[in-house]
Amino acid sequence: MAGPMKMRATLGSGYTDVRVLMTHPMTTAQSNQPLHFIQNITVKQNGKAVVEAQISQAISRNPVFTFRIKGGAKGDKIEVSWLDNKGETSSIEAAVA
Amino acid sequence: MNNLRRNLVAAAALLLLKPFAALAAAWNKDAFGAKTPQDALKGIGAGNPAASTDLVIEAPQIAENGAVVPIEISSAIAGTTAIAVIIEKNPFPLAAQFDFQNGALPYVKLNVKMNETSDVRAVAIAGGRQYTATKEIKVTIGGCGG
Amino acid sequence: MRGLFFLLLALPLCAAAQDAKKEIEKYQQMLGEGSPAELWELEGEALWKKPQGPKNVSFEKCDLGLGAGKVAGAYARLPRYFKDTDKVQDLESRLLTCMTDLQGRSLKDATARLFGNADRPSEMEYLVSYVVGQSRGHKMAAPVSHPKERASYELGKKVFFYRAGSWDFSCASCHGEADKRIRMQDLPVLSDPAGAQKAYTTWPAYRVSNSQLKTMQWRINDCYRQMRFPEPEFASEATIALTHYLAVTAKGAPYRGPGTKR
Amino acid sequence: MRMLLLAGAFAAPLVLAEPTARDVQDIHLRDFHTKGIVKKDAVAQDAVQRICTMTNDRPSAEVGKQIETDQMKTIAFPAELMGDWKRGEDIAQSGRGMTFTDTAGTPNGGSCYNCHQLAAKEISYGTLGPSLLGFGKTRGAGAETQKYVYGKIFNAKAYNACSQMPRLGFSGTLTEQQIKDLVAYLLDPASPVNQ
Repeated sequence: MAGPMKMRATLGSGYTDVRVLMTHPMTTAQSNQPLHFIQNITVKQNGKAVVEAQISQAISRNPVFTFRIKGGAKGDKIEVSWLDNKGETSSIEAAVA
Repeated sequence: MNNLRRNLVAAAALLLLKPFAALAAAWNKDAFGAKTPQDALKGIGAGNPAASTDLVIEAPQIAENGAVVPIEISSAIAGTTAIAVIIEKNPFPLAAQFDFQNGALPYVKLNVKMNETSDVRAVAIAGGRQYTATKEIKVTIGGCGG
Repeated sequence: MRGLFFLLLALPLCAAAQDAKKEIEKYQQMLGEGSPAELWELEGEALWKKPQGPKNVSFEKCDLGLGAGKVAGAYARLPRYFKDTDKVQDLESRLLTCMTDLQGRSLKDATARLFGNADRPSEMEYLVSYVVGQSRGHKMAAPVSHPKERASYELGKKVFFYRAGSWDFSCASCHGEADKRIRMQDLPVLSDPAGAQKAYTTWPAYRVSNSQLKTMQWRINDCYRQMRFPEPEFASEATIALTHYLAVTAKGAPYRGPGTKR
Repeated sequence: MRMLLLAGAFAAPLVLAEPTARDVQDIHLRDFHTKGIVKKDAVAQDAVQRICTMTNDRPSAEVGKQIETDQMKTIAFPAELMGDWKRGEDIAQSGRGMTFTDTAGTPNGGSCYNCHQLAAKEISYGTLGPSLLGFGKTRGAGAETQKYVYGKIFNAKAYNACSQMPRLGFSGTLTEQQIKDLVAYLLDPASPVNQ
């Protein structure tokens, strides 16, 4: 079952650290369940795409990613969204703390 | 220009023009469907990458559970615009590819599934050239603890 | 001379074992850093605040020992004696009380689905995740001052060392001796404060083997399963006493959960 | 039946040690229930389990001896003790069986690697029991050693009254043939344990 996301965007030394958690089954072709996995992830900073990811069934269930963006400031708007092979999507938005 | 880059550029272009769902088109079906690491490399346009020590895979050498193997990849190669992760012995070796732009650092931390003990290969694209590094991760049989 | 020969032979083996231990620790550390456990806390918080049952009230008035609705630090002081039920209760048992007494639900409804799965976690698992997360950083301080608390602790100790089942195991069979492991898994000595602190403060935990957050009651249930015992009753006196014994033995250590496990 | 085996030893001074042992058992009998193939009765202690619990696994020399003598009587040694080490390896690796989620029909494992190091190539081994790496290489595969290994696996309490090792034959976990295969896994010079 695809469900809620959670994100924390914090300032590191010289970069913004974006940690994002996704609820998703990420089933594989080996399991007996229908194939269901996230294929695309987009990370945006203040509306501009910074990371574009394509992922496979080899990403663990309930995916967790950390990305880094150079510089950044408190209050920057970070948005992460995903799209899976069934066309389901989800997104989350947070300000850099 | 290689396929990985081309696909990612296409993805970025689509994003500007169409709703998010259109991104489905930007999923590299051939590369993700490849059944050997060689075909996966070819699929992302990195048929013969050069070994680089500036591409670093940070991961435990032993994983207690292949269902979740944490990996951190960072590239110190100037101008790195993409990183791909290939798990050589997985049935479909290509696990992910990340395109970095507009100030994103060539860094990612993720959890991958590993079918068995295998080399994990990172591929970086910088200035149209391909670089690679590998690390072996042993997947052990677990007991009942934890 | 012969001693030296053996030493030389033994060295690479020892080094390999040391390296393996170090790498497994690294695996566990990285696993914790990339843990989805927070997702369960988030969902649990929403459930905590959701009005439910015939009385249509949320858990926000649930008394976990520090007063109605006080969640911060409550888990670090459980199990404990509760006057209204005249019993020592652990978190799960107390949540059941809130479901029945506060929300007016039947016990049958409250206990219908205690252990969930990755596709559909249980209400109990979500609630537990939220509540324990609210004790992060709080020092473990399960009380043993009330006579019933003392009795519970003493019973728990007996339960810990009780050998039975087709394989003659007790908890101490695996958790009684220092520096032992099952397969690659290190086994904490749970009758020892250092071991209990390390283990107890990282449960409940997200288990990657199950892709799911697991409660302490589940941990105990699954230990007994692997000990080849019959199944313990959820939130029974024996399991609460055992939890109480472990919690008291772990006292003083800051709570670090929900943890992340293999 | 199991309870009767030690009736003699049970009447010894031990009964004084813990007056609440019966209460603790009663609480277990109340708080555990039958599930799947594991019956509730399994949570009641037999005499060995009770004596070991009451004495913190350190019975007096006399009582320990009595337990070992009684337990030795449970072992019927087959004429031929060496089975197939290849099958033995699978049994040593497998930790399946006897839990309340197992089904009756599937073959049980010995869970050997959970507690022992055996073959050098298997790095995922437990340390609750002693390392058995090269066991046959150092001890040989003579008749006495074969008998010891068979007996120890069948009923470890016949050799050490309060051993933490399960009585794998006595409890019905492993069959006679499976134990023979494990004897071969430990002793056969061709087994990876001895490579």
